[in-house]
Amino acid sequence: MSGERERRELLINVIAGLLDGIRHVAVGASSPIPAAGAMLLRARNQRDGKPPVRVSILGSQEHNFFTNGAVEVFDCAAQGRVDAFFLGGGQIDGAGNINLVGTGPYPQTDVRWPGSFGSAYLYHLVPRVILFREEHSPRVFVPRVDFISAAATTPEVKRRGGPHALLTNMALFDFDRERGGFALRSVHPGFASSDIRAQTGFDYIEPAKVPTTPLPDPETLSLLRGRIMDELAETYPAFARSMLQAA
Amino acid sequence: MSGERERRELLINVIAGLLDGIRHVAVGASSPIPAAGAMLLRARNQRDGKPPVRVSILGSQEHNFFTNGAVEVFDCAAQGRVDAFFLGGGQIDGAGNINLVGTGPYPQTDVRWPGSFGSAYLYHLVPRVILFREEHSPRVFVPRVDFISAAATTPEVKRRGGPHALLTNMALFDFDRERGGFALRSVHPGFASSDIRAQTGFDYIEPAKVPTTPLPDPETLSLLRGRIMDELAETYPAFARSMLQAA
Amino acid sequence: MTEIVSLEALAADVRPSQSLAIPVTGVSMAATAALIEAGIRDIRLICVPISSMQADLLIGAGAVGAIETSAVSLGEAGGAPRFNAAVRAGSFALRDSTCPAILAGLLAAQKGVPFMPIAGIVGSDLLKVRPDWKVIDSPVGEPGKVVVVPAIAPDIALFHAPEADRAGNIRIGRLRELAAMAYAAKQTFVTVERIVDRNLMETEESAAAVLPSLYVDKVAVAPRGAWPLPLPGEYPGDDVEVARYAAMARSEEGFRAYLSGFLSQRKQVA
Amino acid sequence: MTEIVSLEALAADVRPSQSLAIPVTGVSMAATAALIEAGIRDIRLICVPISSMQADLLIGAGAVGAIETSAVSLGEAGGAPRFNAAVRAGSFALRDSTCPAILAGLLAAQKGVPFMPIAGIVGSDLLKVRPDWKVIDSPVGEPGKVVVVPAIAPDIALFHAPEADRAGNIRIGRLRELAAMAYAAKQTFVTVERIVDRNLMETEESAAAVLPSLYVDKVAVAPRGAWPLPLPGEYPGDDVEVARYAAMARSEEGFRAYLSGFLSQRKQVA
Repeated sequence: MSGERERRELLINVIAGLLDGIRHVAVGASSPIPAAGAMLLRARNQRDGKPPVRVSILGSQEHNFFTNGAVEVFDCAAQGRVDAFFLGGGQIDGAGNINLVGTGPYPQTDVRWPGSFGSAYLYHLVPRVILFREEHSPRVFVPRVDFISAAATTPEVKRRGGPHALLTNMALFDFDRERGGFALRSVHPGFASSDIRAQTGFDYIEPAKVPTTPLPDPETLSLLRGRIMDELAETYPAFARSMLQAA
Repeated sequence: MSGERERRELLINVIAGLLDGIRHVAVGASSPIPAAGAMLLRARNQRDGKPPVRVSILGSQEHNFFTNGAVEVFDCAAQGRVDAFFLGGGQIDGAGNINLVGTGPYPQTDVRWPGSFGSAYLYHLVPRVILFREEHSPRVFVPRVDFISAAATTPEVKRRGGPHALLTNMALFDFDRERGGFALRSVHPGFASSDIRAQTGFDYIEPAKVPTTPLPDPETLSLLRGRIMDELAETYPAFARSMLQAA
Repeated sequence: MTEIVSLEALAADVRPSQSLAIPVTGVSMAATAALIEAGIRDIRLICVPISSMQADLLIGAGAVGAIETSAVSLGEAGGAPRFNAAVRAGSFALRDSTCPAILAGLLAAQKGVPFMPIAGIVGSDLLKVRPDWKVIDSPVGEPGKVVVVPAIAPDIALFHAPEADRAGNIRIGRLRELAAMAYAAKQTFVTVERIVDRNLMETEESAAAVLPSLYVDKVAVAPRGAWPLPLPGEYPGDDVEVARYAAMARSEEGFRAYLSGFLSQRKQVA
Repeated sequence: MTEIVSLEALAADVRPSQSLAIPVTGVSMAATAALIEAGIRDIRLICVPISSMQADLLIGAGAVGAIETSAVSLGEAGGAPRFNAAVRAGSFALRDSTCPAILAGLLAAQKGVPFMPIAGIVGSDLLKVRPDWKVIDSPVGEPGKVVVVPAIAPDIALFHAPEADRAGNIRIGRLRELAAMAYAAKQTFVTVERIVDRNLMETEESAAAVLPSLYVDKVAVAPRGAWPLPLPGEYPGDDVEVARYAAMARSEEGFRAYLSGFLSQRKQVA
């Protein structure tokens, strides 16, 4: 990929595609790329006369549609009013389970991460959870997470939510909830499917010919570099500045 | 008793006495006499430098200390923050159970009353529930209610709430939670203990010599006819007018 | 997204056999009239947690197939005559409740759980007439019995509020039970005194009084839409009118006469 | 009734081994400094539902005996260095949770019930490390497993808000988790930017933004009391300061140096 700006623009464009068709997406407070993807979908839908998209940014005053405190996003998800959400993970395994707690034996983990946040709950309730983790390495993508903060599939209970896709700096995977595993959908420009295999610690399905992740088209780029950058600057000023510096 | 005003003043004075020592009393929307009793206690405590009393009048804007909607008074009682409350009943039985639903076989009751409101819950949770029913007749005070809206004693569960006293136009009873029954405390001026026995359909304990319910002292009367009447006029204008007309 | 529609269009989207949650304060009497005008039948009323003249009118007009409530009463004007008559006649399925149990059922729906535990209630005959309520052993802490009630997810929540903004945000003030109804309901229809141009979510203080448009499907303007019931911060209840209703509704004929006058009066306001 | 006291007096009434509920927005950094100054030890932190610099400072200062949280993180400034180090060292009892479970536990205490059911969670290892959480068969509706969590009733809820009035009513805006903490807690201590003469409960709209004094035990004035964290409607967070903390707190010595500077800075403001 040609540079940092282009790398980010590709991710934002992929995210907007993954969100296509949703009405309401919630985004974590420190997630500028997912937020930008959501804003891009909103702008596109508005341009094309498609149904409006609501983007809730947790912790933001400007993009906060909630008035019932910290519990509301969780209640809202339980009511089926949140269509998409993003989760990451210090570790993500081939079954789609994520670990936000740490590595090694619990509780005195060798490495400690912040904690599970709302993942154990939202993974069950939000239909389209997009796993977004930029670092693509065997350290992150492990055969089996050391601690399951949130489980991807639980046949013992009815659930509407779970992983929809996994997006990294190198590739895009789909998640098959029936099978409980990932399938490589496309590889970002500059990488080969063998790079993905080498950098992924879990097994996954791969098509005979792996497509390349499409780049944003010129119209999308002009939205991204104009309107979306302005919208981002309100909520993620540091990120917006760094996008411009990377340009 | 000499007249309607005096009758009401006696009841208000008794209620203030029953509430003595509490910090927070909640009063239903259409309960001017209980509200006046609570206001009297508040005024007395203020006069005597005793701890302040909070009077919440449900449905009133002026005396509404709640900001979390209809559920708050119930939550507040569950938290132990409501010390006293008033309940009535189309029927009240000797075990302290109350019926706010109707008489005869359920659901097509012969007489239908509004319904149980919050009684089934608050009776368990408010330490000092004062049963207040002006009509004193065998029709109201029955051996066994036709429908238990709220049960007075339930040894099978731990509870902090329950009946504290029963006040009518004719007498004042204490309730003994261990025994699960009433004891006559005093008879209002103008009635004999035999009148009470004749008008009460349930059995109760009676002291050898039944005291007369004390009349309000002159200081109390002056508070009642001054400050309390002004306070009542804000929330219960019709009642305050009728008190003045009865004077 | 919230649609701003006429009162008639709002009422037309309430269908027979749907469950309709209605509050005790912030009552849309305007929509009640429009529903009766439209000839609605067989609605399943959920009173949050009680109702007064609204339920009594709908019952008298023959619109109610089932009712879940903790009480129906005209308050200082006395019992609810059409409710009481209908109970005696067995005209509808009756689910007696207690106020916090209805609020707990809505809360369960708000949280996407099948039930909600609730304090108290043990010993009440409500447990006998509500086989859908259960008494369980607490699965945590000290051993003890706890009542659990099932989730209540109304098809439609219907209420009246002072203001909506253009985006469909509703100023409900501190009547947070109106928000609780909307969270739990599949759809929410709101009548308002007026629509304002400012953004009700603009400041932290103003936003605190708002039900967000996220939960609001349809808004219709209905000036004095709660009359003769009160609307906090806007107007007091018209107690004389409620007492007039109480007196007339004692008989079926009196009720019919009142209803016909009420419907024409509501039309004049609209 | 609410007492208006000094910041030191407020902090002095938090005792060792008490449980202290703290929010993620509306954080009383002023009271945090006062607690550390007073040499508090062995507090049991309940983060509602996560914490950032507040928990990390208290942990680094050796004040924390136990912590229940869904996360401790400095957000964009990275992981919480003193929390992470203390977890590895096993310095306190750790109860990992997930945000809605902490909120559900508080709600159970608010409602006086021993437990609260909660959606999701099944399959998470949190169920293994939280033996106080149970998976039960739903007692109502369709058969199915439901997680239940026990009530959380903190000894003290502590937060910072824009304003209190003379009666002790607190304007919290739409940060309703602050009210949820107060409902559940035995006592509530609040620091505020200022005390105002008007009655915050005066109108339906203003009252909607208020936690009533009924729930508030102590109020102390602490201008810029959330700094360097944000206070919605008042000031943004000081991200440079949080990043400075994040860098310094990587080592024990760096943390000590930061803490000493922080305590003197907070004293200058007060």
